[in-house]
Amino acid sequence: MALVVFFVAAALALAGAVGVVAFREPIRSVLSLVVVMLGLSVLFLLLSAQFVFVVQIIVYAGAVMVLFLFVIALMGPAREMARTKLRFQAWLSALFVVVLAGLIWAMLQGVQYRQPDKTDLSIFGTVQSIGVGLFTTYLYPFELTSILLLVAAIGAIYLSRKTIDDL
Amino acid sequence: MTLTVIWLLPLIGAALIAFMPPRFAKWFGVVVAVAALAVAAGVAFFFEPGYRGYQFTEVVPWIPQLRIFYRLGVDGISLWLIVLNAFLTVIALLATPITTRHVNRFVALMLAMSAGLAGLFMAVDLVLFYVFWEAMLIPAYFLLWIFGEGDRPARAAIKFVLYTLAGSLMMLVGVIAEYVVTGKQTFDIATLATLPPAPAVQFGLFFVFALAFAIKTPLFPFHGWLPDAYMAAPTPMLVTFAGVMGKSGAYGFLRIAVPLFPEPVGWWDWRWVIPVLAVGAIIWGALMAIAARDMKLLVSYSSVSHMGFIVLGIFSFNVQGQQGALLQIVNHGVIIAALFLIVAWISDRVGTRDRSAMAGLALRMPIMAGVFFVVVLAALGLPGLNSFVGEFMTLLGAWQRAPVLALFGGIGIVLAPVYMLRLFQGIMQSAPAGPVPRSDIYAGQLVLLAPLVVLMFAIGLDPNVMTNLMLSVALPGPIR
Amino acid sequence: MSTLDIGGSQIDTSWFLLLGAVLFTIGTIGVLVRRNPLVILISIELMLNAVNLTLITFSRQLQNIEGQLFALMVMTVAAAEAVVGLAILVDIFRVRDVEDVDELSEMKG
Amino acid sequence: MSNQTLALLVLLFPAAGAILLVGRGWRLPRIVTVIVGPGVVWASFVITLALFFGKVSGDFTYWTWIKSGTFEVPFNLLVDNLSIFMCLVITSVGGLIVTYSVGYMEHEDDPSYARFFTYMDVFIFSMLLLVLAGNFVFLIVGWALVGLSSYLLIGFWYQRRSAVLAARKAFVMNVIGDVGMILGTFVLFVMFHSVTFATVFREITNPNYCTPAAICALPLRIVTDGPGIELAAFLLLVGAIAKSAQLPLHTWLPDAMEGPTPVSALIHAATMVTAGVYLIGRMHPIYDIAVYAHGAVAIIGAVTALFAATIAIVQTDIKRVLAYSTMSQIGYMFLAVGIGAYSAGFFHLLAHAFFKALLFMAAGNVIHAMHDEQDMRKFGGLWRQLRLTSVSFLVGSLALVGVIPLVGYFSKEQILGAAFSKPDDPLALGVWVIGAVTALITGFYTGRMWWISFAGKPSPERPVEHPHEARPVMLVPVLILAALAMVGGFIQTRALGIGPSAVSDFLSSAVGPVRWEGGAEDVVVGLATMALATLLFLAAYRVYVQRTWKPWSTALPWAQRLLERKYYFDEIYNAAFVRPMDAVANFGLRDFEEPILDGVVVNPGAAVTAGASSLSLTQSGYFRNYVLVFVGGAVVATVIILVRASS
Amino acid sequence: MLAADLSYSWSQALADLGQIAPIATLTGFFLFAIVTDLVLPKQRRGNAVAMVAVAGYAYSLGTAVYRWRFAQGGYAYHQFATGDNFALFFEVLFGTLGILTVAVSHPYLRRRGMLESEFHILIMAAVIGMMVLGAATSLVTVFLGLELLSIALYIACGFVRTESRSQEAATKYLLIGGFASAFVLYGMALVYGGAGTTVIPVIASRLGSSASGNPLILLGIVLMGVGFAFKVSAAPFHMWTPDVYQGAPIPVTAFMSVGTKAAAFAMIIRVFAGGLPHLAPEWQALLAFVAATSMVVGNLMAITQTSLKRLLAYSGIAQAGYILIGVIAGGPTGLAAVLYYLFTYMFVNFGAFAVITMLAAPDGDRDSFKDLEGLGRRSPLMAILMTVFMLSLAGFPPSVGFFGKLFVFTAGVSAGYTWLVVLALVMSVVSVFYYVRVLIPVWSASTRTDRVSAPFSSLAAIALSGVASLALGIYPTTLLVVSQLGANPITGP
Repeated sequence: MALVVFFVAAALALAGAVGVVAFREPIRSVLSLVVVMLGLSVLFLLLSAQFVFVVQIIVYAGAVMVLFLFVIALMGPAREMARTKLRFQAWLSALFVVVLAGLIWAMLQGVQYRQPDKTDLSIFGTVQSIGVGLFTTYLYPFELTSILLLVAAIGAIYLSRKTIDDL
Repeated sequence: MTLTVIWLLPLIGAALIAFMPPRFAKWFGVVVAVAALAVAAGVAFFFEPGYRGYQFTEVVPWIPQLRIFYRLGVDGISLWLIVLNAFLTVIALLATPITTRHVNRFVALMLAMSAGLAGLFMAVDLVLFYVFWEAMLIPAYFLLWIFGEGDRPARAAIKFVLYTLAGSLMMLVGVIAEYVVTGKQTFDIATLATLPPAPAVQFGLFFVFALAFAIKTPLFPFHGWLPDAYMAAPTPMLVTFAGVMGKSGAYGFLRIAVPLFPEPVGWWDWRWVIPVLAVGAIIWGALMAIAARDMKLLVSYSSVSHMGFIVLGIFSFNVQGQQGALLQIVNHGVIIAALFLIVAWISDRVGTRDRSAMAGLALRMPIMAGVFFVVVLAALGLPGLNSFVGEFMTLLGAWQRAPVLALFGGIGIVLAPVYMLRLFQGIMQSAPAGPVPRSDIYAGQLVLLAPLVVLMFAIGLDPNVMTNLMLSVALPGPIR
Repeated sequence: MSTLDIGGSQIDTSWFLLLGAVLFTIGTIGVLVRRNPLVILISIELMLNAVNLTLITFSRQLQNIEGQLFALMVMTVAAAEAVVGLAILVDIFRVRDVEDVDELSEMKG
Repeated sequence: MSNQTLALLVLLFPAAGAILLVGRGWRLPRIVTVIVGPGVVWASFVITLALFFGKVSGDFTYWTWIKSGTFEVPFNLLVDNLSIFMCLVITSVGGLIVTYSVGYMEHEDDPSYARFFTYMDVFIFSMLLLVLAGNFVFLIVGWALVGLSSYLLIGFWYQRRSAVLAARKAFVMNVIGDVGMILGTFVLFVMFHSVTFATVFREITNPNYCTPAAICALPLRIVTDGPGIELAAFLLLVGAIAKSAQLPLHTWLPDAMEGPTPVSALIHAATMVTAGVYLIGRMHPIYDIAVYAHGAVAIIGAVTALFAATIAIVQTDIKRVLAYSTMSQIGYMFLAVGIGAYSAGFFHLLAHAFFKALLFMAAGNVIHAMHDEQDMRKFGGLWRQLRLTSVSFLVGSLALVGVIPLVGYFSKEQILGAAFSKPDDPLALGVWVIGAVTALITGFYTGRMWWISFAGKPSPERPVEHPHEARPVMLVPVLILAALAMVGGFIQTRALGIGPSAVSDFLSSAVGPVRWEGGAEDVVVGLATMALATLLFLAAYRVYVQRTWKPWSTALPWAQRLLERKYYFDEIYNAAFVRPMDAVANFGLRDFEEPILDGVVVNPGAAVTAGASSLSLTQSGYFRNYVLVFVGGAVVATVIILVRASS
Repeated sequence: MLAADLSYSWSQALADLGQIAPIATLTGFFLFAIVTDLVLPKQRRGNAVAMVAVAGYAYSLGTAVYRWRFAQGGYAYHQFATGDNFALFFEVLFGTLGILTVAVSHPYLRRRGMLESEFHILIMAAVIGMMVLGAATSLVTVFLGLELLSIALYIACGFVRTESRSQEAATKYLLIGGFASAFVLYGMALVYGGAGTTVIPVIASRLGSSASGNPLILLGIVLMGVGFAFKVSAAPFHMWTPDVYQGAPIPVTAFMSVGTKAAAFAMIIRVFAGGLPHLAPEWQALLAFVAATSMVVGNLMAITQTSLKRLLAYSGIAQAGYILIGVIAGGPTGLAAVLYYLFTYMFVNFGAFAVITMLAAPDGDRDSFKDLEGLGRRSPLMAILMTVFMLSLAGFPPSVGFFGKLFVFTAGVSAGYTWLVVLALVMSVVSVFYYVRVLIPVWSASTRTDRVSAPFSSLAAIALSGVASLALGIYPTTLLVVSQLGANPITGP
């Protein structure tokens, strides 16, 4: 049963990913990324990461992607032309990427996994455990993310001002 | 403390003069230089001839993490270069025309260069040696470039710097490697001299050091920078540039390369390569001097030839050769300074440096002719004048090493009168022709030359004074 | 070689990892071949998602919550990056209509 | 006054004179120059006499000039009969000539006048130093200093380009000789660890390392360290032939005639050019062992004698004739010392100093009277106007030819006799033949010179119609020398097999007794040679004055040309050495230094720059290229890691 | 078990906060600056924020120094951060850099009529990011610090919104930066998978040398290494550097050219030397490759440049190569050398950029060679200082440049990487050529007479840099001692 789910979700994600790269219109790329995210969120669920699953759907697929959509709407549907100044770019990238992927693939074959530390999977990945982790061990990183977001906000504000003088 | 004064004093003087109104600059500079000379002379005076080792040593921990020390000291070898440097600096500053543009900067840079040289000759720590070795490039570069003559001084300057760096950066590898391979982790030259690495390693290390020194000296194939640099250099600078800095390469051979790497033997034997190159320099320099029509160029190439004798003496690995080389270092310093000064004075009286464009000047400037002739005789190694002793001893040393070296060196001695007399007779003698010189030598210039000429006679008549002091050598070697 | 027991059925860990690797690679391809800066940004997001998958897989395999927390951090960062990136792009679009990153090649050499 | 200071004084007087006259000497009144110039020479002559009569001899060390390891050079003067003999010759003849030049140079303006005497005194000093030096280094010092003064005096009239060139030529040739001597000194130093004559000669004659003395017999010594000594001897010989203008380093001497005539008389006839002979004599312990070098000395001497004599036949410049005859006479001396007849060689040196100085000064008078015309074809018939000069010139010429009882006969015949008297020695015999032939030629060219200049009618293009006899100051020295040339021979008449042998006896302590076991036949042969030479002398009258006999040159014009071009030596040397040197030098400066040496630096520089600019094309400005390179780098990195980890 | 996790005592909280005190204080001032910016009227904002910023830097600098002298460094927040000497060293470095940046950038922004306040706030954020990076002992914190720093700089690069170049720089930097951080992140994920934790010391203790057989770790090293190399702008991951440096406003360039480099090196040392000591051979091989390429590429490309910014960018690439030699050599001497080099390099490179900043005109930066013409007469002091900086970059004694190289190369040779050192020296012959080329317009005679207006703050900053880059060379000992202490936490005393 889970196996089926896995394959469906994985296929969905892969399809979406291909779509991201393949589609000419940005809007379709965005939508296919949403597809990827949905697929991944299912996998997260399989991997008993319920909280992340929720966040993935609500925040990521929800908020961030919507942001992208807004921007695209703002810019208008710019279609990518076929012509390019860079010859060999595609071929070389294909070559490199294939090699890189091959290498990664080859390496991931002989992986030696660590022995799992014994925790009871009943509460693994629940909001509760996440919360505990987030506010004890990950307190410091958590605070850092807040600063990060603050900076991002300031930057966005600065950059999206009409002119120097307003505000 | 004394030695520190010798190099720090000119440096401080330079710093002050740089921001001084030009009209005081020259004389203040002279005062500083004379003070430094006085200190150096004091050192020479209280020098212990018999003592085997460094004297007036100063040891201050500098970078203890790497066992780098601020180590100064003089022995029978370095003493002479220090005195020569201080002395020629005074001459050079006196020879500086007060009308030079930015004369204060010029004087400051000159003092800085002489400070670097003084430090170089007193440094007993490999890193300190290297620091001074490269630091003195900076003033030299600016002097060549900003105050240089000719159409492209900048090119000559950068060429000089790159040439030198190509060698000295390789030397830096050597310095570091010496610190590592000896296992003792020290930069103290005296200590390093007691633990030579394995011959194979020596082969490599000697190469990097020798390359730096060979370029600086310069030996035969590495002298490409010299004509441009000497042609570009302003005359007062040449007094110390050719007179002292030119010697730093030879000093490096004598102080670093030979004692630290007694047997640099690999695929072939460096102890034979270098003297062969030296002979090459002797003959090639002489030939180029014969062909040169520009007086300054001629003198520059003659310097290449003479430096060849010095290196030849050093690499004869016997006491006569090395003492002769040291004598010759001083002699050549004195002679080349006088030659460049005279040539410059003549050419600015006549308005050209092309020796074939003038003739019979002796009629108009008899005194100049007389002084010039004495200097020429000294340069071509006439007995009774200083250069004869040095060349005789270097050749004797070379002969003891391998007669064929001395034989070819002898060719250099035969060629010397050819170019020197071609120069002197060509411009001074036969029926007057070409431009008419404005005047004979000025009294001031004569006074400036007097000490040099006196030295030529003094060293020629009683060289023993010098060789006696040379006996106090710090590092193991033939002289000791 | 380890397998994850999910709802009774065994799924090999490396499948998840390989899926992540593939997604990451596809993202790379996107960055390499797409010219629309926005799409490039999207591809980067895709790469980050691939990383998230990897993290969470490991977290499950190690039964160690840290991976999921890390993934959350990554999401935040990704969001921030997206915001700033979009802001910059919008800023540019305001001046000129750039649908091709190759047009941003004024500085070279 | 101790002998030590005495010996030093010999040097100091000329030195002091030179120092006094140099510098601003010409500001002094001319009279001072007149007094000081010759005065100092006479002073040291007097002191030399004191040494002579005081029978002073010894090796006086004054101070250590330089000491470096085992290489120690004292400043020491070796006073023995040989050096005293040389000093006597130098100071006496020198004194006469310097006095003579007081008159000869009077036309010079004050500065040049003072300059001339300065140079003269410098020369006297250097020459005395040369002969008094007690070690090789100071021998070389003196050797080079006489070279310098010779250079200065040849180029005395430095406005004349020819004089300048001649001076440079002489200097360079002499430096070649100096280098030879320096290297020879090296050899000896390496062998004996000393440069003082005393030590070296003691080591050579009875080496402390070969005992018992029986083993030290000559043949064995030649085996033991013969090669080294041979080498040293040959190298020293180079110095000798350069200084004495022997083949093949002779070309400078004829040109040296550019100098004032007194200079030619003193330096290029009487003293300096004979330094080579002195050197061989001084080094006789070495040459006694170095048989090959010794033989070479004899051969070179003989060949040069003949060679120079033949050239003298065709010369028209009176001074050049004398110059070549000088070369030829010095050839005799080399011949003598070459076959071991040292004292005979020195006797001829003395005699030659007398009559050649005489000839030169007489010629100087003539030239003076002819207003510096030197071409003898333009003289003719001077016999009537310049009686005294002509007579003394005749005396000199006859002495040169070797007419008994003039000094020339005794000295030359003693040499020839010494050579002839060793029938068992092929070398000696060979050089005797050459010497005899040379004697005959000498007779001919001397006759030619005298007859053309003084006999016959005045030549039409004679510059001066009624020349005046020279002033006493120029005449008296000539007459003195003429007298010496006439009676000088009687101090050593061994050529006749009888009578005194003052010179040989005096020098025997220094150079060993003259090896002379001749008998009556030698005397006869000598007289015969003399007779033939005299006949040729007279024959020249018929050829060149009466013109009743055809000159030989009409028979063989090619020989005439060959001789006039001096066997093409100058041309050969130019083609062989000077031009190639200049060519190489110019080529190097033009085509090596700039293009190649600079190229070594510039081309790599250019290459680097080119590489850089082509490399900077990769910085295309396209973002995607950057990413591409990024990924490529990542791939390479992965490979590296894999390799590293798997290794 | 959860209860146990939740127990977090007050004293513990204080201790933790103490360890990251410099970061915390600076963050406080950062927030205060934002508030100031919001409340004050426009014309007074700029100066006020600048004040706050300087105060913040100074305060956190002081805190760091204080803790260095008197406090016991240790881990905090479950070993996610640390206050050890290494962290403190970099906090001091970044604090100084911040002050210098404000001193130089403030007049610049004034002249160009830009908003100072946001700029300072962004730079503060970047500095915080750098400090976090210096103090991070967990992959997570490393990543967050990296991102904080990067995001702040993305915006700063595009700060001149009216300039297309500035925007282009921002875009390129953002896109390729995001790309690179994805790589880093993937690497971290794999390492986490291999080690089961993100805490660096724990990783170090868990991964023995056997881990070199584990693909996860190896791949992690590759991907992280690639990203790190990107951050230190080492070839072949350097391509963004010249464009971004050229496009960004000069103060930003100056700031990032030294700040980012230092932070990235701190990160490399922490993660590789600190976290993966047993896999040293692997990452050393990787870094050696990177170092070699950077030295060659950087020095060669710099020759043909005509823009000082680009030239210094390439020189920065080359310098990164030199510094990497020290990292590869490792050990107390190697790391001490690296820290020394970074600290002095801050003064030298920043000073060089600062001098160019002085040339800027209201309508844009002036960074071509001809803009330097006649500087010797237009502002002798600037000219002398520029000379000092160039000679120091070229590595002439007695300036710091020489000693930095000396120490690094000594470590390199001692560690057996002689070939790298030789390559480095050969390339530095090339480097002298272009560094000296900069001086030619400075000192050669020119007709330009317009004075260079140097406001006091900038002048002070530049002069300080100049003095430092000489003094720290003539007497490098103290700084070297400090560097060794700073390296202790990684190498062990």
